[in-house]
Amino acid sequence: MSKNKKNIVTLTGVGKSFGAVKALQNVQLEISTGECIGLVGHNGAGKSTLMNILAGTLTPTKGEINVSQVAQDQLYNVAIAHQQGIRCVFQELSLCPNLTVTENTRVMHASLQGWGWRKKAGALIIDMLDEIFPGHGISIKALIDDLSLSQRQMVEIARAFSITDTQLRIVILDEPTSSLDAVVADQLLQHIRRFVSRGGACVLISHMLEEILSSCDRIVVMRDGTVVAEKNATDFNRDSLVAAMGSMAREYQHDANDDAASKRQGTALINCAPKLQHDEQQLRVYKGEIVGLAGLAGQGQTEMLVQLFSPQKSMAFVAGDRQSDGIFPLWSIAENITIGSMRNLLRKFLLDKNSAAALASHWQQKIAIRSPDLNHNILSLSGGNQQKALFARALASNAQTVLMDDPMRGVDIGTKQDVYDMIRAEADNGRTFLWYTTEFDELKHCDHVYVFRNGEIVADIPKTQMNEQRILQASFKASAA
Amino acid sequence: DTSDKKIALSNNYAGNSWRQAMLNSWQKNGQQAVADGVIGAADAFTTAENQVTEQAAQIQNMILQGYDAIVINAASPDALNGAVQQACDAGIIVVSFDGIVTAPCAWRIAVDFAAMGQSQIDYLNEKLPKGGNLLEIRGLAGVFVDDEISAGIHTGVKESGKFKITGSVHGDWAQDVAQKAVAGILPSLPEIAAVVTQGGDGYGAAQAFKAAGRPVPLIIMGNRQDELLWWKEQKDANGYETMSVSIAPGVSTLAFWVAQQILDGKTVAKDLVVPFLRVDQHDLEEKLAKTEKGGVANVEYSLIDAKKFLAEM
Amino acid sequence: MTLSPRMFRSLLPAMSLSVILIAIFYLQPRTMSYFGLNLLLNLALPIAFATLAQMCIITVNDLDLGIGGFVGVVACIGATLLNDSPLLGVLALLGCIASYAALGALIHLRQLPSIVVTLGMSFFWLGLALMILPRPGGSAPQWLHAIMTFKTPYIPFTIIALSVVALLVHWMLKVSAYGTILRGAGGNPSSVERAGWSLLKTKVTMYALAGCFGVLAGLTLVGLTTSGDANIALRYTLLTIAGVILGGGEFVGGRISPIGAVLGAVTLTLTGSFLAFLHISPDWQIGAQGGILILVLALRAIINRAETR
Amino acid sequence: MHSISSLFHHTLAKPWIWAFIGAFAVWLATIIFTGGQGAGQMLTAALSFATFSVIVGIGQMFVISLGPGNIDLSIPANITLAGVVSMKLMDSHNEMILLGLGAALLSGLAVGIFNYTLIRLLRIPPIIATMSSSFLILSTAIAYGRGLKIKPPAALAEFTTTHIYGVPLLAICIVVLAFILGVMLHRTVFGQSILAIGQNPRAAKFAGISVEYVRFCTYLLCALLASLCGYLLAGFSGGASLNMGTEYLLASIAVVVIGGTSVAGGFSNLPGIWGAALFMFLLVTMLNTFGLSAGLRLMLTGIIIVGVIILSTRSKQPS
Ligand SMILES: Nc1ncnc2c1ncn2[C@@H]1O[C@H](COP(=O)(O)OP(=O)(O)OP(=O)(O)O)[C@@H](O)[C@H]1O
Ligand SMILES: Nc1ncnc2c1ncn2[C@@H]1O[C@H](COP(=O)(O)OP(=O)(O)OP(=O)(O)O)[C@@H](O)[C@H]1O
Ligand SMILES: [Mg+2]
Ligand SMILES: [Mg+2]
Repeated sequence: MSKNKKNIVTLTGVGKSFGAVKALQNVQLEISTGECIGLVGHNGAGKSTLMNILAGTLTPTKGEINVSQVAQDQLYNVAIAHQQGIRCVFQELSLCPNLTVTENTRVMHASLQGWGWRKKAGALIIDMLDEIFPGHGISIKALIDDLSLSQRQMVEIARAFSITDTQLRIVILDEPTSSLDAVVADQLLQHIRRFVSRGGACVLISHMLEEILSSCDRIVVMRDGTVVAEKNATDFNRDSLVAAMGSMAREYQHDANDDAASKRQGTALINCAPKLQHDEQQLRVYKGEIVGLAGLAGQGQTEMLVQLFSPQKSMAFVAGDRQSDGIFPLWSIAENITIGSMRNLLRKFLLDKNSAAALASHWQQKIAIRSPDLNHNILSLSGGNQQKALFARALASNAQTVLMDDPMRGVDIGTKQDVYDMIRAEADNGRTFLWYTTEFDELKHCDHVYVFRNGEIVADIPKTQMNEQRILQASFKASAA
Repeated sequence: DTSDKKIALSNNYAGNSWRQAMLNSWQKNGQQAVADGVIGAADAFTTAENQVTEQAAQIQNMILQGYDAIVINAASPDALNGAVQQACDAGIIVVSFDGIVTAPCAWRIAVDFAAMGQSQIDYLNEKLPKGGNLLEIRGLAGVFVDDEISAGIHTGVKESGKFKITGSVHGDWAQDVAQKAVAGILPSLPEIAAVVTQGGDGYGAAQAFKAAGRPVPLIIMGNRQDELLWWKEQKDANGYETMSVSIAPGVSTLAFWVAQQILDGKTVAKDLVVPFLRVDQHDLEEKLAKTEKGGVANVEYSLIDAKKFLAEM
Repeated sequence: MTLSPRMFRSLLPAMSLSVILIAIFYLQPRTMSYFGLNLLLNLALPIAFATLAQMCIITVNDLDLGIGGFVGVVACIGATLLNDSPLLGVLALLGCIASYAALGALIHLRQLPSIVVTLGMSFFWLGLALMILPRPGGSAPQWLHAIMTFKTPYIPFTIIALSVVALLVHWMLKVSAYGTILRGAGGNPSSVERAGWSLLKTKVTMYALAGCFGVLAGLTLVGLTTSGDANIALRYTLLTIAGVILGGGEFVGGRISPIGAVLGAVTLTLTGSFLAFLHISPDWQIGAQGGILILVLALRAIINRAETR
Repeated sequence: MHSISSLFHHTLAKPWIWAFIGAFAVWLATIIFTGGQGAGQMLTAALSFATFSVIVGIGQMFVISLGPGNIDLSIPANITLAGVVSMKLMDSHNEMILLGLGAALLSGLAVGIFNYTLIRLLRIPPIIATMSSSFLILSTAIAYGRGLKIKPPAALAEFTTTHIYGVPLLAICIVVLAFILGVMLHRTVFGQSILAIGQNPRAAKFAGISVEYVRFCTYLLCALLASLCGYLLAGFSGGASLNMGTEYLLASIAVVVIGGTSVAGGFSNLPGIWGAALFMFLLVTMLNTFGLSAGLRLMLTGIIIVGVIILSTRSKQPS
């Protein structure tokens, strides 16, 4: 590292457990002025947890945080982090939807008060928005409720970069580009470079490896709660980065007698267009197929699934946002699994407890849900295992079609492989799957892929013609053109 | 001549049989008076839940509507004085009855509730020379009628010296609440010689005694048809004796005529006392026959009755 | 500039108030005067204060089922202690506010459901009021009555007071810097906490504020009625909830409007008068109150639906 | 030894146990005060009156279980209307008993449909929708019944007041009804759907539950139970009066939450309602027996209720 860089933060031996789950183990991280660090790793690797610790919103179970060479004690919290100039844009949006853009700026800055605070806050945020995202079209008087997802993200980013009386030294960006389009994402990356060149420091978390490779000085790779590689960005290329991230890149084995094309015959099970579709393009799904919905995040895929979903037509739904769309938090694991199959468990008018228990334990074995007792509360499971329970709920029902809304969020690699295999097996038995995913690797498991952009289907790709290039091109039509 | 004068009734609660009977009497009498050309209008207004503020607003609206007289059954004796004063200031005659107001400018057709309570003890003194334990069923806590009647009962008990109030519950003037409260406290009470009530709770009390398998004591009734009927049945079967006392709902008609007389230019004393309506062993059958099924024993006043009443004061 | 549905909705409380006011003016032209407006509106002041108290609680996603009883307690203190020994009276009122703040702390720290706690407290308040004033009576301090019957030139005192209070609370919650945090704590508590604010403090502040408004409601009420009564304000509990919603507030998410709440409270007060001027049969006078509420809220629903389209 | 203490802790962890403990403690305090007199009779009385709170409490519990914001404030008016309608129709004739029951339930049905229409079609928050409708219902009862108190048929009065060895017949019937409804809650698709919606309505929708249909049925059920209560209560207390439902506004909510049902929805506790109803009755009885003034009685009621809530929420937390 060059001499003019000054160390701001050092994390040593940081560990964090949530009950039995060890989210972080013995992590070292140094952040200095004038550098942008890329943090990558599989889902659930512990990136967000680590950044939450740095931002002061989580207390580590082990390890030490040094800010400006001063060791912080257990009382290290958000307020201290703010004083030290450490800010964070969290993975889930954290703006108050009932407040305006200006008011949300105030929430971040305790010093914005007294007469005329509104004017100061408004000027602060609009200047920053104009600087980072020229042409953003956001009114500072608008309620967050009234903004689109990507506008909210822009506000939150601009808010994190805004400066009042306290210094700003480190900005942590946890998947900031997941809901931004390519142009805006590029504006952000340019701003990060400007910020860094002025002596600030950034930590950028992203699953879009190109961004990381192009914008970061140094890349830290995490796997299963530990740092597994740390090198200058120039020392990585895409392949070596993927390799460093580990088992992520296990190649999907094609069956020799793959009959994807042969399934596309007869009448389609589903024949439907997205609400915003301008042309004749239709989403067609045939029995026994696995159909992928691809594209960038939030381009209307979830809306498509919700539009299609109707339990009367023998459909089940696997939610990706399990906290808000999937889990029944007061119930046991068994109850969470069997709620989807209630009608099959009726003896006369009553639910049969024994068959329910049998059904639940059948699926526990089949899908390997790691729990000593299915009567334990669902929240006692790790996130990945909760997701498995949701899969079990859908598969245990006799629904012929399963809609999956980016269902692999927070699922670890091992599980993913299991689930991929199971989906394939079920499809071979005649079930139909609609699968929205943002990861290219998962699309390889699909028989047919529809790429979404701005709520429309922009490409219709059969398995044989599928490659990452094509999907990326379709996803980014605007920038590619 | 009052044929172009308008009178309004301000009522604050309509949720029990007494109030319904009171409104009914008013309605009947008022319509007749309007038809006869004695008065220009006799409108009734009622609010829901016995709330001072709503009744105050109601009175203020009546001022705005230009009534010449307002007849009030008030939710609170003092708390409406503000609104009543405003009405008086606007030159409106205010006559209160049953629930009276203390504003000096208003007329009061009062029932001596304390005397009503005391009369129960006087009766018991006669009937139960040996004295004994009493159970008291009160009305709604914090309402002045409840306080007055109870005070009368307690004074009576103190003066007599023969009785002891061993239990006192609030029945909220609602039959089922009274029944519930009595049933709860009854097991813990010694033998009860009599039950003193505030009206309308007698039947519920009798039920509770019956349900507990205890001998039914002397229960003072409250003039309701079901109470009188029960009393009659007991009387025929085993010579049960008691008395029944309450204020007649028809006192609203008296208030109406008093207001009319004042509008007509008669001088009327500010404080009038109306006797409560009492049913005794000897006139039970007669009063019961005159009472509507499910209603309350009633006395309504005609103009002539009212004039006679005023002359006697 | 076109009228967006959101703006339309924020104007709705004012519009429903105007509609009902115009209807009243039409039915009874005499109300269209200094004297008339004064009579029509002066009882709206205590209800408006109580509604603001309820609104403070709703801001932090709670609900207060005990506010009516609390206002009753204050009215009883106002008619007794405050008159007889002013110092003791003021101390008692401060105690009332402090106990509300403590309630907020208890609810936050033990994560208790506010509905249940305030329901239990409603019994407590009524009992306390009965202890202070077992039968209606007492009398309000002279100065309080004088304030409440003060005759301001041109515009009735009530209207001035209502406007000042609405604007003041609007400033406190919607304009001031800390008010923003308080509303934010209702909108997204974890985001406010992540920005370094104490949620305990916001909750206690809001409950204490509710206590203050409850005290003001009780005092203005007793100033108008001149004497106390334990049962005086029991109906306020439901009225205030309706007032907040009528004023454009929502049960969750920190979406509240102080001006709207005051307008809502006034609208509710006026519906009673409106019905009185309509000469409905006494049997249906009670039902008509429900009918009017439904009408006004249904209008909201239609506009909301237009907004989601 | 260890298993006994773990059983003990397990039982203590049940949120409804506090209502029964409270009821027992209050009962004990009362009979200690009276020197043991009337212990049994007090329980008999408690059972007869708790029955009515339980009927409406169960309905309210189903509604509250649907999740935050769901509550039925029209129960008192509904009770009154059903009582008035059925008593007037039966006009004290024994042979009309079933017809009267039908009429009561029909009025409940109408109320339920009306409430849900306001909630669903007009998007009025349930708390205000049911409050507004209660005014209309009460007016209907006034206009229809004119406040006259008509005696119930003798057979109905007999049925509602009969005891078998000190246990009210009606209480036995309602225990059976409560048991059936409990089975319905835990063992039928409908019951499980209510609990699922109460925990997470979005997830319930994605799990294939028809959320609005279940909500409709729940409000209907609550209204039907309230009207049943009105019918029985009028029979029990010698006729319907216009204020007969008033005290069930707070009572129905109180027995539900003291009984251990979560106001946040998704967790219902039926046995707890019995405990809470007995507790509420015995609490009033205890304070009456102590001869305290009305003010002190109400204050203690409030303090004890809040105390029970604090105790029961703490016992839930460690799990
Ligand atoms: N509050 C929590 N309680 C229990 N477990 C948690 C909690 N937060 C995170 N975890 C677990 O800790 C692990 C690390 O999670 P973290 O959110 O840091 O992953 P991540 O690397 O940010 O993943 P992603 O790329 O999906 O954002 C996961 O296994 C997750 O399930
Ligand atoms: N809920 C109430 N609020 C205020 N005053 C009441 C109430 N109920 C009765 N009163 C008053 O009590 C007095 C006597 O009424 P009484 O008790 O005889 O009838 P009631 O018992 O209330 O009627 P019922 O029991 O038939 O419904 C009257 O002055 C009446 O105005
Ligand atoms: Mg993350
Ligand atoms: Mg009565």
